[in-house]
Amino acid sequence: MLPNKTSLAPPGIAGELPAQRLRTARPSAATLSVLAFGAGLYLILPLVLERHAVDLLVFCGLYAIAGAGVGFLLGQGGIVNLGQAAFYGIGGYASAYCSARLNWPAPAGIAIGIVLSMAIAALIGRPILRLSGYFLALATLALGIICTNIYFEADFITGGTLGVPGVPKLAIGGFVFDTPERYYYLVWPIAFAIILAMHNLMGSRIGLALQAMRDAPDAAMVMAIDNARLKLWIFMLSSGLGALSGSLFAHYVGFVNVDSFGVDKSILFLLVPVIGGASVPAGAIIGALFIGLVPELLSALGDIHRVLFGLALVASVVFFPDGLWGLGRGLIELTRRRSGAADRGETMP
Amino acid sequence: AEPIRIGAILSTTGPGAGAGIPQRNGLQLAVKLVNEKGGIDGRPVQLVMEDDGSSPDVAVTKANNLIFSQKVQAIIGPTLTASTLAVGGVADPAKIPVMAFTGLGVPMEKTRRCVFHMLPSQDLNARALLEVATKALGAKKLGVLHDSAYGNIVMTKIREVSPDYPVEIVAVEKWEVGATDATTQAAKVKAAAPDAIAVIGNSATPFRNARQIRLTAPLLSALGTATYEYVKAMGDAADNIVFAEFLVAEDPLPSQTAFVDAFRKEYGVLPKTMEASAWDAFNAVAAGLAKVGPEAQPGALCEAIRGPFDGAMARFDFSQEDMTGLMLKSYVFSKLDKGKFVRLPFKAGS
Amino acid sequence: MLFTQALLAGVTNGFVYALVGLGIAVIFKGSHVINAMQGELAVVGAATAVFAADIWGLSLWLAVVAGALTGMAIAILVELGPIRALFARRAREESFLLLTVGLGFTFSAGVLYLFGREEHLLPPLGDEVYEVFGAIIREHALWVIAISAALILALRLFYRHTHLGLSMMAASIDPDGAATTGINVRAMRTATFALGGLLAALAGLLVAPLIGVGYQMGPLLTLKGFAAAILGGLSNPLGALVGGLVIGILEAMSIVFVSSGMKDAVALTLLIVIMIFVPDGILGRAGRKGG
Amino acid sequence: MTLAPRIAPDAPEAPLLELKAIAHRFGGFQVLHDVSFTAPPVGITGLMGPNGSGKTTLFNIISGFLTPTSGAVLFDGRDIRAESVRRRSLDGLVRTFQTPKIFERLTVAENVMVGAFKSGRSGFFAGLAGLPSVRREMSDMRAQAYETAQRFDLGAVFDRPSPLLTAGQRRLLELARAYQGRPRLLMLDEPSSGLTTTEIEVLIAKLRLLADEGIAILLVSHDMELMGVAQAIHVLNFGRIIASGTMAVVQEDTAVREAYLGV
Amino acid sequence: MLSVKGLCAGYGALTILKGIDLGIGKGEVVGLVGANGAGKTTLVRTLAGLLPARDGEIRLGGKDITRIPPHLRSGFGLAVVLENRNLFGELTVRENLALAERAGRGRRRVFTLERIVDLFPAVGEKLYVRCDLLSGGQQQQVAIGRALLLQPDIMLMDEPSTGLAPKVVKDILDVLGRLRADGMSIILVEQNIAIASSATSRAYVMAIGRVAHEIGEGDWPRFMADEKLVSAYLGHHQGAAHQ
Ligand SMILES: Nc1ncnc2c1ncn2[C@@H]1O[C@H](COP(=O)(O)OP(=O)(O)OP(=O)(O)O)[C@@H](O)[C@H]1O
Ligand SMILES: Nc1ncnc2c1ncn2[C@@H]1O[C@H](COP(=O)(O)OP(=O)(O)OP(=O)(O)O)[C@@H](O)[C@H]1O
Ligand SMILES: [Mg+2]
Ligand SMILES: [Mg+2]
Repeated sequence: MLPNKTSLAPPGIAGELPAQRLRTARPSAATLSVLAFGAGLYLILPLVLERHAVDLLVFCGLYAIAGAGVGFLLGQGGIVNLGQAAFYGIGGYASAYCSARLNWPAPAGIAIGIVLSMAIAALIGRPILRLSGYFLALATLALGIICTNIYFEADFITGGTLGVPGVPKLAIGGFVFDTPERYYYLVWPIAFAIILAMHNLMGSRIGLALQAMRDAPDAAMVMAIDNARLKLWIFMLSSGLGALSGSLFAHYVGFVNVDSFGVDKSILFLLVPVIGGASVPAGAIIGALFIGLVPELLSALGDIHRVLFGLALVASVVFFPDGLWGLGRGLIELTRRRSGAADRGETMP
Repeated sequence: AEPIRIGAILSTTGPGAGAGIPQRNGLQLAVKLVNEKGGIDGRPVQLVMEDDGSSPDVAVTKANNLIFSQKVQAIIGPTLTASTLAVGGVADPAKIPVMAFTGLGVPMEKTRRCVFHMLPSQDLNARALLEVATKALGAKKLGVLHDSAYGNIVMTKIREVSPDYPVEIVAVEKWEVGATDATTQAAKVKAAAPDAIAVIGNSATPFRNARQIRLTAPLLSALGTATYEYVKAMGDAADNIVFAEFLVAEDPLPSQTAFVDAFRKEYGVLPKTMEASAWDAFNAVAAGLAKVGPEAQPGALCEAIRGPFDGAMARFDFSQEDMTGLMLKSYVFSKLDKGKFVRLPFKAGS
Repeated sequence: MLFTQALLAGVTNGFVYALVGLGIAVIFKGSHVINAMQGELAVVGAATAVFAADIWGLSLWLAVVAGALTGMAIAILVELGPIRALFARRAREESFLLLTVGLGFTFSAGVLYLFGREEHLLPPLGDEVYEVFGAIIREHALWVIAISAALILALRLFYRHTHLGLSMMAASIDPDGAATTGINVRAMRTATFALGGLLAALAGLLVAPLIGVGYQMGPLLTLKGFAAAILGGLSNPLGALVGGLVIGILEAMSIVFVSSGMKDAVALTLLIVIMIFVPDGILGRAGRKGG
Repeated sequence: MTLAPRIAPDAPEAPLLELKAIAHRFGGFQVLHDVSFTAPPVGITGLMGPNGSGKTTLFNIISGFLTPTSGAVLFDGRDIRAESVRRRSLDGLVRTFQTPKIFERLTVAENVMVGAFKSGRSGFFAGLAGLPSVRREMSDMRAQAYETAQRFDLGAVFDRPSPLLTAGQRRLLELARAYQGRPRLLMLDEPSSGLTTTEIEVLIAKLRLLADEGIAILLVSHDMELMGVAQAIHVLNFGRIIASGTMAVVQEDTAVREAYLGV
Repeated sequence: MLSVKGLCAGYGALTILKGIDLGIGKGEVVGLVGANGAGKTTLVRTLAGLLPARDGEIRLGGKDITRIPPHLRSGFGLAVVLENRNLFGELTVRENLALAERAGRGRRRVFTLERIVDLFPAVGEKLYVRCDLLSGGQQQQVAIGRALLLQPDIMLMDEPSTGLAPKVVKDILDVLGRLRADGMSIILVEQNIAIASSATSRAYVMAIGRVAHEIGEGDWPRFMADEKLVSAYLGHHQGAAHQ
């Protein structure tokens, strides 16, 4: 008998399970205090900032919502989506049309936009999600351009180049979200809730399946994971978020036209998670802040600001490999190591 | 004294920059001259310049900044139609005058009493083109090549008003903004054998393409492409194009010479319509401010602007329904000859 | 006449897309990086040539050489700097994408800042205009077609039949395997970017007489080139040509047979349909399925 | 052994897997010609043959990655040719790969948990909502995964990122993950490559144990010692079965000796 | 031929090799055995230059190559067959081999394409096939052929028998025997001690990043007979010992 045979212990009498290290593991005290600080900061920001700054933050929130969808596709599904602006547009036009032309209450327009987007995503996703890698990226890009084209042409709904003016402010139960401050308190909680939901999903059986599918699709299939359906689901999720963001945009700005839904917006929505770090849903928040604020800060420097923005993008990718989120996590890790906090139960020596 | 703050939202980058940059030049010159003369009411003018990158949502953000953070008295711009609609939504309720470089003429502008237009409505632009096509060129069959933005709006109006003219629209083709080639569209228009072709949009490409496939019918164009830059980019295709515009600096109208001279002195080149309209926009605001004073109640400045104004580009009447008061007879028509604009004797609206 | 004219326009545009796509394919082949700044490099190349001629007064040929070398030099610098840093760190695909998108922004803004916002035309290689079945084609378009075809053929031979070409491919397919087979992986990647940058600049120089290049044109060229390269199978120069032609001709035909307003919608819908039927690209080849 | 076999190995049974005249062609290259054999619902069936003889191709056909040019694959008496890889997996057909396909961004624990994906219940929306039931399910899955990991000697590296595993551990991980998928027929493509002689002995013991649990195994290997666990062995050469029988029988077969063993 | 002194290497914060000393003479075939995770592959990669040496020295034919980049090491007569084969999947078998043949050009020509095809008939059949379409064993043969075409003086082979049919393994062992007679040195990483013992005259046994035991000339039978020793060095739980 070989000595190792002892390791063939029958199930049931195995050694003790190591401490939980799931993605949904309870946050540590340090994380909690950071969160509490962040929440406080979030709440008081509009009180100390100028209206213009709050306005920018509202846009950041909108980018975070649409970008989170793209980020989830990228980070969890390995799908590069270059067509998010199409769904952003569907949301925007649905809200604009329903509330400005038909005078329906805002939630109706928002719901129609989301449902329509997800339906279209389901329909189109079936064939195109069979593609992979850059082929899929090209298909989404094409989808985005096709939709822009349609927005130009379907001017009986979209108003074509002129767009749809006079989209009423969002009102819920008599409360009108008519200032940047009020909108700020509406948009960001939505963004946070979405990030939280994504985080939850990642910690579930479906989340594991997504990662598996991305890393080794063949092996995932052997484990009875339905790759096609998973991809479709997250594509629909992402599209729905694009539409939600577009609807909120329409009600905020009060005006929509094709210029807001072009390929450049799709690229922006892709940059949001990539800059922030696509492996974690919360990366979209950081990316959105970067995309929304940095150009504005740089524009004070005059004509050179676009060059600088490009360089800022380059610097962020060269110096912060996992996105800005990775930078933050690195810093936290560093302080933790310094303070000699207990290790996280990782078996890495 | 404390400066008076005037905001500007111009598209100095992106597809609208072809108009936005000349506007910036005209505007800066006007501000400079006013300040040299001691400002308004003894107070200097400070221009807060913003670029909307040709995007309406950015324009709204910038408008919010100008109105609520920078506390400007008026906004010059935006450059683009969609941005005007968007910015109007913020500025009009705040009763801050907006001097937009677009003409809308849509009925809803009636409700916006503070959004003024420095350029003619598209309805007027459409008529000006049809006038020159039918009366000066004698065209019976008109072809149109237009872009998907500005050109699209003008085209809608051409369709509406063309029954008033003895002309048949035989072909309408579109190119998308930023396209690198419109040869096939031009070929399709050529196949319809029009007597004249209106090319409407902000790009030199279709002009070149039309000439490259030997489209020999006269080409007409609107304000957007009547600049030296576009003409240069058209290359050797640029001759014999007829423009409906407002200023031919080589041969200005008497009311325009002062501006043309000042501009040439400052920049060493000749101005076109966009420069003139920005100059006028600022001067109209300055005139209003001189009337009511910089500390007036919100809305007073709008009231003060709302009246006739004799500009370098043309004579405006901001009290008109379309908030601009430009007329067909305000147009000046020009023709390109070896890269130079030559004013045509033709007058529209007579 | 109309059909022929549209076909000629489609083919000419197809070659323009193919030229940009060619560089994208070459860089992908030699580094597995999708170069989202290819269009901007083309613009930089052309703009440099225009300015070398206009402002520094170089003769046209010298200006063209300067433009080509600038494109190449920038690509080399990009490889030696950030790309190398990302490779050293084994960065993810999306990092490279972000990097090249960011560099694209930078170059386009740089061209705007340094050279202004005008569109620049270069003189054509020939001024003749030819008539083919009632349709017209410019001599320069024929030159573009001939030169691109020659380039593609040359690249094909280069990759399949020269040691350097094989080594460049090998270095990107398996860096460890290449290093142990005596191939200098980093040098090969630098060479790849040099070649890609040179092709980009050539594309810019060749199309500048046809379409006039301006600072804002990069993304559009990149998108069309990207589409051409992917449709053709991504790392195949001949594929980029086929892809470019398919797109150019689809566009032209949608204008003729549907409407110019729906051009993109029609052409790109067909593009998606084609991809669904050939999911690895028109000239792409699939690897082994399963185990 | 600690576990009694669920089914007596000598009970006469309809075959679990039956291949009928499978032929396959890649372009102009005929890999398989008329391959037929069966695997019983209990016990270990071996498949061996020279490199390139078509073993992995056959695995791909059985597991659903390839559709044979002709012939039928019967599982449990049912023709499964039209079924997806996933459907076959749900029916209990689970395989490993010749080059281990590990989920590189997951830890060992998570890799093993993915194996049990099919027995999970929670769906997409429950996941988004982060319901307590989802958390419970995950910790149950983790506990089960730990038991399995220990069985396959991966307990000590349970929470390691999988890219840090050595070649041998990757094999074991793939095996553990497949086991977690509750296979009825477990198809192993060269599970022993990368393992030391000692480890192979352990692997042999493990396979026996699995077989005793009632899992049918279809085994491909070039290791004669490992192959010894198979009750019946089929030898492929150039896409044809050239010999079948017990290890002793095929080892003495002249065709096999010449084509495969080289003695 | 090759001598290694105090070699240390690792990944990131992890040090795997903790001072390796070994030496191989000309025409020697030396085994390298050890349990999973002992660090054999890490050693091979460090010797090949794919992983930087953090400390210590590698001398080849008297020259210090510790800091020579990997692609130049073939010029010093070193060839490697890596654990994952590392073929150029999208290239044909012929192209894979041609690249190596070219790299080996400056050296004394022992192997030709014809000879490789002779050694591995399967390779000959598939010369114009893309490598990623080959079966696992066929790929392994191409990898060995590719290394041989570098015309090395010393070969590092990381588990070359993986996935190969017994007949092919025998053929390879035969070849190795002949190569050794030609004066080539070989380091053979091999998990299967039956193969290791028949192919090599002596061996190093690695454990936890060190050379833990040496099997001297003629010591193989004694080592294999000692079950305790075998299971101690080649048994299971070694992988976890790095913690
Ligand atoms: N997709 C494919 N296209 C073309 N030929 C293929 C393809 N897949 C496999 N082959 C060929 O089919 C033959 C059988 O391959 P297979 O992988 O089934 O062999 P195997 O018996 O598993 O060999 P090994 O023991 O070496 O793993 C090989 O010659 C291989 O080159
Ligand atoms: N890229 C890597 N990053 C971090 N650690 C690694 C990496 N690769 C290997 N290791 C660790 O280094 C140690 C030695 O691994 P190595 O691959 O050298 O072992 P080996 O002896 O070749 O094992 P096997 O027989 O399984 O091939 C292991 O503990 C492994 O976890
Ligand atoms: Mg196989
Ligand atoms: Mg190893």
